[in-house]
Amino acid sequence: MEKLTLVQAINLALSEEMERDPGVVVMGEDVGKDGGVFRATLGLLDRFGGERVIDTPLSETGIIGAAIGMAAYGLTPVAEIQFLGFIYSAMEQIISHAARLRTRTKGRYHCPLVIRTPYGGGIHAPEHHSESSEAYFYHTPGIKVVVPSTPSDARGLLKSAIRDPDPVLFLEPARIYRSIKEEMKGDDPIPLGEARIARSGKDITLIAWGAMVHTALKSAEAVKKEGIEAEVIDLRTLYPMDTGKILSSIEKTGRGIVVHEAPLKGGLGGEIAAIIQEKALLYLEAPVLRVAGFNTPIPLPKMEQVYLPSPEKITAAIYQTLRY
Amino acid sequence: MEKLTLVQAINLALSEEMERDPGVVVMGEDVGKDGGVFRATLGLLDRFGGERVIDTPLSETGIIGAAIGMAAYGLTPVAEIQFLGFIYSAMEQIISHAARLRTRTKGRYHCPLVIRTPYGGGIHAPEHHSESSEAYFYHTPGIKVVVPSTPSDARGLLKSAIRDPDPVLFLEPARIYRSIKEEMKGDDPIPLGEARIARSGKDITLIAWGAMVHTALKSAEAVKKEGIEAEVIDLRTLYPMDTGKILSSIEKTGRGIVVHEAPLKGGLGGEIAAIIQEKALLYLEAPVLRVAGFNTPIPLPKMEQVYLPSPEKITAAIYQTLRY
Amino acid sequence: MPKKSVGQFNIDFIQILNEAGEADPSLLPHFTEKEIRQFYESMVFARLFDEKALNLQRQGRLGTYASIRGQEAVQIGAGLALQASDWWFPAFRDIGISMMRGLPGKNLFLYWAGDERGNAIPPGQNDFPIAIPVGTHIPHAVGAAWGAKIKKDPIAVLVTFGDGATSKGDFHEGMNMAGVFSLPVVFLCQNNQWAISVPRARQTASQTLAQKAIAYGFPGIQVDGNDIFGMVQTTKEALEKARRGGGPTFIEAVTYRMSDHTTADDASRYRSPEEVKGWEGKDPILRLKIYMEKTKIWTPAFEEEVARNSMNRVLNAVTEYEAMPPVDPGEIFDYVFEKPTPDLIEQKQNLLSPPKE
Amino acid sequence: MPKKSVGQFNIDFIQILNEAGEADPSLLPHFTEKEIRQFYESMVFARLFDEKALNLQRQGRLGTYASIRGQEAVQIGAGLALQASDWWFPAFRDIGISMMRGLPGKNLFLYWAGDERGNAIPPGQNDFPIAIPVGTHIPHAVGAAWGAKIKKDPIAVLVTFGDGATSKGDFHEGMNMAGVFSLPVVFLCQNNQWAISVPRARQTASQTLAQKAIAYGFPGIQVDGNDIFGMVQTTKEALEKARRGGGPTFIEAVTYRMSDHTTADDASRYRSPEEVKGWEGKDPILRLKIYMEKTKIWTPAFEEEVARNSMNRVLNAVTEYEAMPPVDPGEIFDYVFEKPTPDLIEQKQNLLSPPKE
Ligand SMILES: Cc1ncc(C[n+]2csc(CCOP(=O)(O)OP(=O)(O)O)c2C)c(N)n1
Ligand SMILES: Cc1ncc(C[n+]2csc(CCOP(=O)(O)OP(=O)(O)O)c2C)c(N)n1
Ligand SMILES: [Mg+2]
Ligand SMILES: [Mg+2]
Repeated sequence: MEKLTLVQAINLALSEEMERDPGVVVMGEDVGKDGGVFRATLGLLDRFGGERVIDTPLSETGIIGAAIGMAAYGLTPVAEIQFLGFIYSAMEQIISHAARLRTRTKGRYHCPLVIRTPYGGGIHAPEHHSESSEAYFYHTPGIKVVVPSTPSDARGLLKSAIRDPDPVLFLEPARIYRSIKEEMKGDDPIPLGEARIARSGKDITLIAWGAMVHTALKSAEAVKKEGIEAEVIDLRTLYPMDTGKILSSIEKTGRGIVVHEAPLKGGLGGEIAAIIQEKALLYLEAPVLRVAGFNTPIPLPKMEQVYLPSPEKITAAIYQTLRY
Repeated sequence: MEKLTLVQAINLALSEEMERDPGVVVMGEDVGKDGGVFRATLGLLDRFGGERVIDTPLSETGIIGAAIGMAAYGLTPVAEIQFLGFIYSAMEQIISHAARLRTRTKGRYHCPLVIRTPYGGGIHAPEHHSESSEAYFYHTPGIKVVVPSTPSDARGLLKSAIRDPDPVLFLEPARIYRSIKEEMKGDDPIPLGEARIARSGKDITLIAWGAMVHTALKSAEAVKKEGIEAEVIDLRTLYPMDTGKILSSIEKTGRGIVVHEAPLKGGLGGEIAAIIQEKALLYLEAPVLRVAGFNTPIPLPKMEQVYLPSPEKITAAIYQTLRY
Repeated sequence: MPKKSVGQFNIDFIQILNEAGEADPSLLPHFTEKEIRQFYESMVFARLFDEKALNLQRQGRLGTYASIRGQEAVQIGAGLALQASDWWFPAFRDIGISMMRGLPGKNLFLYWAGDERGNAIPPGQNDFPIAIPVGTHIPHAVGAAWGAKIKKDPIAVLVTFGDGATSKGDFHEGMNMAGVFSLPVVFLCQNNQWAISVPRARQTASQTLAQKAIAYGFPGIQVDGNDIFGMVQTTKEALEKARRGGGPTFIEAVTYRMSDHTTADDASRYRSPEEVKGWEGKDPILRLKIYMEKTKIWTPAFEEEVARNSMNRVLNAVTEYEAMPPVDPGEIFDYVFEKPTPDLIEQKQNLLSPPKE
Repeated sequence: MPKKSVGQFNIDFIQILNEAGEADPSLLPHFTEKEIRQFYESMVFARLFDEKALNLQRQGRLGTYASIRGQEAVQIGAGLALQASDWWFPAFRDIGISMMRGLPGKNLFLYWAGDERGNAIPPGQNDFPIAIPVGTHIPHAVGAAWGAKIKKDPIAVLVTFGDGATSKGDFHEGMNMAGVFSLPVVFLCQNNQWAISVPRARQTASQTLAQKAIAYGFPGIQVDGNDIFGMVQTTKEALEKARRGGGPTFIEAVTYRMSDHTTADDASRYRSPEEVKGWEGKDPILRLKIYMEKTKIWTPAFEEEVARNSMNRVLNAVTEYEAMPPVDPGEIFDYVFEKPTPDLIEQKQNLLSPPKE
């Protein structure tokens, strides 16, 4: 099979799911004629028509709010938010409604809604286009959070997200939308909640997701020259989190580093470190470190590389951990 | 001086600050004639007039958005959101604007805005009235987060919040609005960023804020009978966090428990545990535990006490930690 | 054409039954006597139920409660206009419609007692649970209407909300989408003049709320919300239009919140007794009674029967409510997702059988 | 009064200078020749600057850029109508107004090159930085106007945004507050017919955008946005009214985005060349030139001078922009709060002098 980029894999998953289930509806700003500003929905309008591929007004609250109503009515909306940085006006709809509909109604209604949105830095984009605010959603009860890091995973995880009967935030690392090409590994959905060992190693565990998986892998390659074998875990699903894989890796390596683009403070690095120390304290040879964005907004392109985790920053943290 | 409840102390601080600085403006739903649904703004309209005590339309985005404009224009708005559960539609204004105005303009503008809002459970309130979503704001760069747990602190911290030139989210634990009466300890502002040792002890450190400080204190009293001396830290300011006080307590006790009402997953307990293991791993005799809400929305009143941390749950965690 | 008019708009007000109980013959649809008796009985029942809820609250047998007193005509009218296959998205002050839709009274009491089982709408009843965050359910209604349009279901969707809700962005975004996609949804604003302590004039500077529809390119109309005839008729027409593919309608029902905002509120702090008194004369039940008297539909026996039946239904609901077994705490975890996640399984287990010390 | 009209509304359209370069004498205010020359020169300068920015972007010397081509009359008109003491809240497609306000061209280049120093508005210039999240700056403008009203400053506030922005809740909540509190703010919507690929008709079902003001109880007016005379005049009147305490105005300027949405966009994917062609004939600069020719204000020498001056200014801005020293990475931490918090101090220190290994 032809090799696909991550964004092409998403496009493929969308069309496959729309083919499979006539209830799947794609909606958002510019998803129709334009095929999405990143072309993730390219060709869907021609193939599935304007009732199922809907260009909406500029209206994030309206998009998510209407998608909730559609979902409760029996459709499976896949709503695109053009960039994660524009999702915030829909927070009330997500937190207070999408994520709670099943709980609030004791299961009478549920909300099979997928929110797709590009996220993360490194794409030289204007302000508000490089956000990594996954922690807000991880903290929100009732919604799953998924982040692929490879084209195959993007396809398989998106399929699962669409088939999931509950709301899923599907974060697409824009930085690697086109930088990796890969042959699709089968066309099965990939279950949510299962991390992937992106690289095996025995000396230290690097935990990452999205574009940072590749940054961590680069650092792992770099320290390999010094004889250090880093294991890299790609979480794939942030919630529910595959703590089993994290803990068994840590039990093997005794050392861990969490890497994320979001600001350090209150980011998921804290959560993961807390889980590790709670469940595996006696295995720890050193503190779990966090390599993350600064406690500042992500700067504009001129400075974003200073802000973002880099292989070098991770490598420095690896040495710090090993020397502890 | 007469003893005041927490909500009275807030009322006092508001009137004192409005007296001191004619630029301080109070705004929100029902803050005027009604004096606020909890009466926090009682009497302010009569005293300071309708231009400075503004009943707004039902419009959270508008309230925060307009307050940002006012703040940039040179006033000091103190905006009330009626309950924390209704702040979510203003998240975009808070995250993308209030918290970033100084950064985005390299200091040309800043945003001396205080957002006051009751939060937390235990008040037998309808849906969405018992939220504890402080972690969203802790994770947001550019905004401070303050939570008083006593009347005196409420007054002193609110004064500092109002005088702070940057945005502050001021969370008022509704559950203890009226349950404690206290004489005011001086009328100076209490600096932001300084935790308070609510109770000294040598065996274990309990870290809490808001109403949970009192729950933790009850548990500390309970275990005292068994000869266990728990230290209770009242964080008072969540961001910036007084990690110094946390760490020196842990270095003394070797054991820590974080208590919060918010869901466990992604709550501040993770952040605090991560900081402790990072900076004081070798002092830890046991994992830092978290006693928190479940990973579910907070249930309606009939079940909220099951959900919320209780002295008993904390006590169980204390024993678990001590027996580790 | 240097200066020209590019838009002219008109907003109508409808009143069929006036305060004196007189119906305008040119507007009055044909209602059967039976129908009119049903209007009356339903309004009386709603009022009694409401009074009982306030009572239970005072006795500590119910939590905070939001009374509908004064708004019975809007709610019974809308309830009657809806068909079972239509969908309805309520605000929090809507027990009148809820009961017309068939929600067991027990559910209403449960909900206001802080028990989520009250929100578990019985299967087959196409209604959403109450929206507490004001106005946030408006886009949901729009989405459901969109779903119906996509699925080609010949139904309509009704969404009800207050005057305060019109200030929220959700109202705007939902209304706008309904206009763009010409969706089968009726927006019914119960303008009861107050949003807690904020009077209608302070909520928005627009002369009428109905005119807000002009911003979205579909019809808006103002109705006397204390006129059951006008309410039934206007809502019915709007719903029928929606079912026929005629697109959305915005209805402003002019009414009054006779009670405090909720049992946690004290309206005497912010509004005058004169104002309230003035509205007493516009009471929706009273004016229908006068009309029925005039047209000989009302009899003391009928009144008595209505009172007895209604009170029985209310008391049955109380009995059912108070007979409910307590909630199982384990349920907290059971409806977050279809399948509980590992952390929820663990938390449930710890709650139900805490690890032995 | 069973059925009566309770609101009549009218929306006007204003055009002073038509596409053929003819001015309506009954509406034309007295503009001096000098003023008219300034209109022309400012528009030409804006266009050249815009072209240069597109050029730099193509050469990799600038990041993503949003062209204003076609919208010069709106922007120059509004810029001219503003007084220095007024405040202005821009959207992201507003370099024309920015430059009228005195923002150094260098800042604009810096910003679009991904350098926040471009957002550091010089002291004394009462303008906010660009709002990228669409429409979210509208409430800020309302708040500033509120501040001015409270402080009794006799100024007005202008906020500019696109047709797409009218769909956002922020627009609604801001407009509503402005109406309720009768604030000195002018809402200027640049209806350039597109929001990326979404055409105006798909954005909202309302016939005009101007009529949206009806929902908020204050005047809305539609203007030919390619008519510099109409733009100057309408904006000026609205701002003056605001300064005088007359409350808010909503202006819909009907114009066209001649370019792609940004340099990251390809508009040929979703709109026809014929449509674009049609709007070329309505060009704001061209029609002013025709008018000036007819009224003998235009001369080839003037044209040449304008071109030369404008190009010099543009090139100077490029030079200044490219001479900027690189940003100091430490600045990332310097403007989060007035005083950096301990964690920021630590992070800055680690960045600037990482702990030795
Ligand atoms: C988003 C939001 N903000 C604030 C509140 C608190 N609150 C509850 S009801 C209410 C007033 C609602 O007024 P209106 O929409 O007119 O409905 P009514 O109460 O008159 O039926 C307010 C402010 C809320 N529930 N949701
Ligand atoms: C809240 C938000 N949603 C989406 C975007 C992405 N986006 C940038 S510009 C734009 C269209 C804006 O259209 P309009 O308001 O008409 O302004 P114009 O681009 O035509 O000047 C969109 C969707 C954004 N910046 N902000
Ligand atoms: Mg109301
Ligand atoms: Mg536009």
